[in-house]
Amino acid sequence: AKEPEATEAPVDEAPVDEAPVDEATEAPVEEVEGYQIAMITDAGEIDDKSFNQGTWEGIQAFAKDNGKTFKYYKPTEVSDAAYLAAIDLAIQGGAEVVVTPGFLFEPAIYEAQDLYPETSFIILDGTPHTADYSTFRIESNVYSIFYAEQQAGFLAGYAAVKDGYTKLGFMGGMAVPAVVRFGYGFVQGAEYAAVEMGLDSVEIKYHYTGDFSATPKNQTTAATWYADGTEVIFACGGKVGNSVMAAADAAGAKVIGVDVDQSAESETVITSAMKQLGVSVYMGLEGFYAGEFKGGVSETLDITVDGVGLPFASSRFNTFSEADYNAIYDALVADTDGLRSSLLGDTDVDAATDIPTTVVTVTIVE
Amino acid sequence: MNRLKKWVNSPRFSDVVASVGAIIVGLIFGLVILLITNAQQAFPAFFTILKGGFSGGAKGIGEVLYMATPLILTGLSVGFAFKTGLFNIGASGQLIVGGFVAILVGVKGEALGSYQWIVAFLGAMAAGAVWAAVPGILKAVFNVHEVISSIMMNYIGMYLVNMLVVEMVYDKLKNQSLIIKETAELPTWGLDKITQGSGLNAGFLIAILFVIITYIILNKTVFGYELIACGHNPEASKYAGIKAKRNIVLAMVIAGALAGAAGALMYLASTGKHIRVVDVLANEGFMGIPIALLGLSNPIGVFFAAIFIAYITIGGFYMQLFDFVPEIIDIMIASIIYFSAFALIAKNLIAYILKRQKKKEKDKPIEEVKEAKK
Amino acid sequence: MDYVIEMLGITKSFPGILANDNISLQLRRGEIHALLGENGAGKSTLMSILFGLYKPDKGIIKKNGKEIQISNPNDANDYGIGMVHQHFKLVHNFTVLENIIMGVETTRRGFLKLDEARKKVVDLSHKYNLFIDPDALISDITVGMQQRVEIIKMLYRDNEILIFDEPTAMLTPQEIKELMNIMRDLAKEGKSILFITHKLDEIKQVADRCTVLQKGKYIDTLDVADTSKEKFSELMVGRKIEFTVIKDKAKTGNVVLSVKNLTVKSKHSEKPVVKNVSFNVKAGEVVCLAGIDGNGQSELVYAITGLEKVTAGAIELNGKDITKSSIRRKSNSGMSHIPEDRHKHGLILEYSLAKNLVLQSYYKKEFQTYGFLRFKEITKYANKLIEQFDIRSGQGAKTLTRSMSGGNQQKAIVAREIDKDPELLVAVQPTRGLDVGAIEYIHKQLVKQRDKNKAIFLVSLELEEVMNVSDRILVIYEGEIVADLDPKSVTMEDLGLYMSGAKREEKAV
Amino acid sequence: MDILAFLIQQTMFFSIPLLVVALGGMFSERSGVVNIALEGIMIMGAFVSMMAISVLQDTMQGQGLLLIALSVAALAGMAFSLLHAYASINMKADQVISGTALNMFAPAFAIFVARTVQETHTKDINFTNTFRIESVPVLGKIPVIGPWLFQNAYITTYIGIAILIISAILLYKTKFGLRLRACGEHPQAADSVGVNVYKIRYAGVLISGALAGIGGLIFVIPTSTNFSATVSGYGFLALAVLIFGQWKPKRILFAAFFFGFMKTISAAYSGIPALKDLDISSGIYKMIPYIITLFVLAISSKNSQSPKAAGIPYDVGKR
Ligand SMILES: Nc1ncnc2c1ncn2[C@@H]1O[C@H](COP(=O)(O)OP(=O)(O)OP(=O)(O)O)[C@@H](O)[C@H]1O
Ligand SMILES: Nc1ncnc2c1ncn2[C@@H]1O[C@H](COP(=O)(O)OP(=O)(O)OP(=O)(O)O)[C@@H](O)[C@H]1O
Ligand SMILES: [Mg+2]
Ligand SMILES: [Mg+2]
Repeated sequence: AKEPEATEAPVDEAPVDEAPVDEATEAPVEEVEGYQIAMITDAGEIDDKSFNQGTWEGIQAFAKDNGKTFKYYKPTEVSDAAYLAAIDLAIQGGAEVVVTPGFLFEPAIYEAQDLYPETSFIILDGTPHTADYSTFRIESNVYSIFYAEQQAGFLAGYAAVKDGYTKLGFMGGMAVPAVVRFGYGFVQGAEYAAVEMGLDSVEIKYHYTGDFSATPKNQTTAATWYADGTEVIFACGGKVGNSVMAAADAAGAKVIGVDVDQSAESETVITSAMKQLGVSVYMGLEGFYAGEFKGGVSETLDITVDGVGLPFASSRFNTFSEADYNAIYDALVADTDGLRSSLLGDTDVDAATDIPTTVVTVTIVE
Repeated sequence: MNRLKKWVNSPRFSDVVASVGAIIVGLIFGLVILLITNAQQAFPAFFTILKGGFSGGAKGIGEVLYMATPLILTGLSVGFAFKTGLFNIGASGQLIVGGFVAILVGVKGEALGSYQWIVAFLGAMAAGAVWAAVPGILKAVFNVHEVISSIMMNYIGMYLVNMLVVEMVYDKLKNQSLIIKETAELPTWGLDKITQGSGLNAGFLIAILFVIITYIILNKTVFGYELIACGHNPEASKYAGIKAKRNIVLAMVIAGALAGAAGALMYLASTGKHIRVVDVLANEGFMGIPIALLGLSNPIGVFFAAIFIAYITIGGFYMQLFDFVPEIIDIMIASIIYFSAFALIAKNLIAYILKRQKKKEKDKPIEEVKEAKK
Repeated sequence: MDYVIEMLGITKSFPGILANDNISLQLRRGEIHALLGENGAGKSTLMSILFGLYKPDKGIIKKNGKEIQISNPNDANDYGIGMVHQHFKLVHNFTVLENIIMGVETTRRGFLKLDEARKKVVDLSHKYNLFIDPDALISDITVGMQQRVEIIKMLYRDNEILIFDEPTAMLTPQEIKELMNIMRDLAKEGKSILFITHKLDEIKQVADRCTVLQKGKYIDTLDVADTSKEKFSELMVGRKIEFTVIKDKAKTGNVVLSVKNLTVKSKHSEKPVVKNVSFNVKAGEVVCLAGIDGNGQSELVYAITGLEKVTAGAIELNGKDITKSSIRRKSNSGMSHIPEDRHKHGLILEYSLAKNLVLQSYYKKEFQTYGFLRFKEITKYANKLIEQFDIRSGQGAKTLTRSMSGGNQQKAIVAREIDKDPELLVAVQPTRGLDVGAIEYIHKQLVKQRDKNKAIFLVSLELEEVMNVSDRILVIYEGEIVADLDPKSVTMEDLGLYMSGAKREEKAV
Repeated sequence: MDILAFLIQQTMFFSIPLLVVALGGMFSERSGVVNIALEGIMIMGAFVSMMAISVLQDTMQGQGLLLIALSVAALAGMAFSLLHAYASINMKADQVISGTALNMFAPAFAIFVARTVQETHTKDINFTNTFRIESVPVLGKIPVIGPWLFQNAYITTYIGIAILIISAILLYKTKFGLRLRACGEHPQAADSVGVNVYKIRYAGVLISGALAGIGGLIFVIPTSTNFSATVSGYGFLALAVLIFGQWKPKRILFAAFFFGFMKTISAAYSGIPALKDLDISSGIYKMIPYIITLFVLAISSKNSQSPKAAGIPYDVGKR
């Protein structure tokens, strides 16, 4: 890839606030043409409590710290062509680097990398390939980032069981790879803790809601589980979490959040299985502007680079201590007994019930 | 000259003027919002919207027409039903089942060779027709209000399609339908080249064809005469020997086929659009309602309304180069629709003005057109 | 002179037509003042202005000599003006009582106080001999009863000026008689009445004075006692009218319509409303079905024409069984039908007059090729009928039917059905709401059809029409045919007895 | 907790908003104005009242705040429905167009304003749910009925029932109700006896605005922890309930509960022993409420009658 200009105008204006909308106007406009950092939203919007939001927060933070102008663009529809058009518009708008959250962008980036060799792309949770998956190719102007969600899920499952919960639930939005990895990790973490504690049984209800939104239906599903004895539900699907939290609140039960730290949203959230979307976008942009863009690389950020984890400080555990957390964290990092490397990912088994367990029983709710 | 004069005095003229008036008022309302949120950039942004697809040159125009294609068809679907006294709020469900069948054939029907897209397209129309036939039959035979049964069919269609996609044509990694085979893609007939790589394809021409066909059916044929008669007065139609029940079903079937065709044209375009397995109703179907209304349910009107909505939507897309929330364009479209609801009053106003002029000419006493109470 | 109401120089125009052109009308206290004019002459418009439904373009209204403004029916009510509209303004799924009290409800702490109202209504109904059931739904009662409800509604408001817009068009002779009595009583009490009717007999019977309108213009106001029927009709139409239909003796041919043991069930209940009815109509005769409204006439006609299902029995047309044939099939085998309810069945009000004139024939070769309508032919044909039947409207063939006056809407239907030259014409109340000129014309047409050796089955509530036009009279009572009479040998009184069920022929066919 | 009590409690969350909004629609349609804008009005009501909650919740909580929010929702709904009333009554506009426009306008507006005025610049409005009543004093202790109706409840449930009763009385026992129904059936008749059709129709639409606004708020509170410019199509479902309920309060109640119960079952089957073990995929369960509704409609609609004049602009000159 072409080296981005290393010199950029120093920022000395008043600190830019975090407005997603107005921010760019308040950035020092006279120095740059258009918006240097662009984000294209996928099917969701920038406040989807998930991908788009995490990405957007990373961009904002970086731009604020480095005096960059930035903007997000909304495609006219969800299609490869529309994504490409949005990328084109972003580049017209002065984008030096375009960040695209999510696997839906894979075919679009595959084409964009050749169409716009002067522009750099950061794609999260995806890597460029043709729509029919026949060709995977990543050019030097594309940096692709994956996350080891199974590790985050593992930590969440482990912490929950260690904290004394034995009836767990997993409510994923849809069975896309990232969500599946979270879920599988969750099961394995619970199993690991259960074995460690010598428990007789741990139950996990396992379900995909089919959407990423807060609906009465999702609330009722969660409430039903809670009424049935489930103590904590890992709500793994953007705003599905809000429905689960509402149900938990009514039932006096608990929730585990996902992607970002959701502790502020409800007292019922005991912890969140985080992937550091914002941090990785920040680092990617930092690399880009420092002339160290990881073009041509597709990497998976895992626990060893702080790519995933639980927000311990804001967690609400009963007995699970920071020491416990650090211990399991370190074990994962160190890959003690192959703990990290043997974790099953989305392609390793067909269903959560196929994960070999001795204590945990997974019940798939269709 | 004479013809022009005649046209100016015809009701159709005031229809057009009324719709255009609504559009202007809606746009002005949008401008006001732009001015409130960011006065500095309001005017350049507004002009970008006005420039619509032209901001993107030939490609932009292509994008407008591409985007308008399914809108034309869903607009026709709703408008056609309106003309026959039915409110087809079920275009969303019909569109998605149509889209699904198109994709199914598009993915699995390789054996069909170069006929694949045609079969996919016809299959989609059939599926949409079947989906709409249910509310049609329920209305004709059981007197079930078509609005409620169409709403039910929307949800059933959505859930069913989501299930079937997962079972039959599922891209697990992206939680959406698989890509269709190249032979299933709509031919572009060079339209994409002319428009410098836009998504435009034969679908647009097919949409135009349907505009013409529905126009002829409604206005020139015996069948249209019967359909509209049933729409206005089912009892009198029965008296005239028209099979009202059969017509209700047929009208719905045609409306459904049009919506199904919209689904096919959406998912058979080579733009990489997929059915996403999410429990959300397809919004493209609902867009048919405002378009039908803006176009006064007249096929030609629907055509222009769809182009217009696509035009300013694309304009809104380009407007993102300025500092505005993209939702502004939704607000503007909504206000245009709202003001188009005032079309009737505008029409009367126009008629009144025209009368006044004639009155001056002939100096004959003719008074106000409508009695307004108090 | 003491005038309660004066309308002076009233002018009102609608698109394409001057409905009222400088009309003046003065109503004396305690008089019955008739308003006479052809269809579309502007009577309803004038009354609607008095009642506050339309605003006049020019002109003033005075009450007791003082100028008043009436801009809505509420104002009219306040000035003591009440109106019985030609098309009843009754809410169908309300009870009689609810309809009567609406607008002047009495309440207690916000809740309706129905008991008091009911008492007042019952008292009124006794006082004026207007029988009604306060708790019946409007949709369940006969037209006659609805008429009574409208009248009580007006009386309930203690109005002193009463407008009746063609109140007798839908009533049976007995009911008309009652109504005339009621009007006289009301006038005696000092109420002033404006009375629109096309029936000169009625004017002669009750009215004191009569104002004649012609094509929106005021012609004259006359004392009824001094003016003959002929004079009135001449003033109104501008020519002489023949009141009796001149016709030869019928030369009957083959049986065209044969109804055998027909039974029809009602939509509302399981009880049959037409019971085991049998009769024939032959070519070259006018057979009239007489009866009081609500005795099964509608259902009988619906069954014959196919609008309703036959429960039992058979119907033959020219010897062919058509019991189960579709409406279209019946129409094509030579049946025409002038329906009872012109707005419900007869017309598509949103269609142009031309399109309505081909409602029964648009699919025929003349008007379509390969499924495409031939608009030129349709317009040409429409213009022919408009001319022939004198259908008046603002914009000719392309007039929106909704905007036409009721009488002219009726003419359009009659024109369409007669011009089909049917073997059998089923005509229900074909002259309802028409002026004498139009009635004369239509009666002539019916006779002409008969003389062309066609069969005519006429259903009418108007005894005069029944006696005048028919060659044979069938009387229907409670779903059964109770008499088969010869109009020449039966008196009006006798006919009335048969219709009310007081008399019955031993072996009615 | 016993499963039946649980199901009933959950059913309330679905049914009460449907009930309230459908009753709103009833007032509008029985006055003669078709109100397809219920969805949009719900969003508007929920949006404004949620804004109010998010502003006020630092200073007050609990039922007091909820009551204030409900009033705000009602006012917002009324204000928004004025647009519909003006278009369809004064301007004699096509009521479906105007309704559709409002449905498009409301979410766009809510997102736009939320992003513009909220400090967080997100479209989501978060709230803390301090409104739930664990157990109503005394009543909650009644055996059987207690857990069904008076535990884990919201006052909105009782308000919803109260609205139903008041609506039924208003519609059938008062002068206003009589006139309202007349305007929806035969406005010319109403006009001819001096009823101001315009005023009555305004009242009908405004009541529907108030109730739909309230319905929007009631819908969001028990089922989420934030509001993000959507009511998930419940406005349209309410329309379906209204038609299903034949524009009559009692039948609307039945329809709302029928629909709510079906939705509950389809979401809660995994906790119902009898249903859990049937190997039926969730897609089928999701479809079931809609399919059953179709069947019920097919059986019950033979004599369906909508208000005759609904959807037709009132024009004095027209018969
Ligand atoms: N609101 C209106 N718009 C247009 N034209 C109208 C309107 N009202 C009345 N007219 C026209 O005015 C004329 C007079 O109508 P009006 O109803 O007063 O006649 P009428 O004397 O009552 O006739 P009929 O005996 O048929 O009842 C008719 O030609 C009618 O078409
Ligand atoms: N919207 C309208 N446009 C045009 N003409 C109308 C309209 N509404 C009513 N008219 C005409 O206005 C006149 C007055 O209407 P009204 O309700 O008093 O009926 P009418 O004339 O007494 O009854 P009938 O139709 O039986 O003659 C009628 O001639 C009718 O055709
Ligand atoms: Mg009249
Ligand atoms: Mg008349």
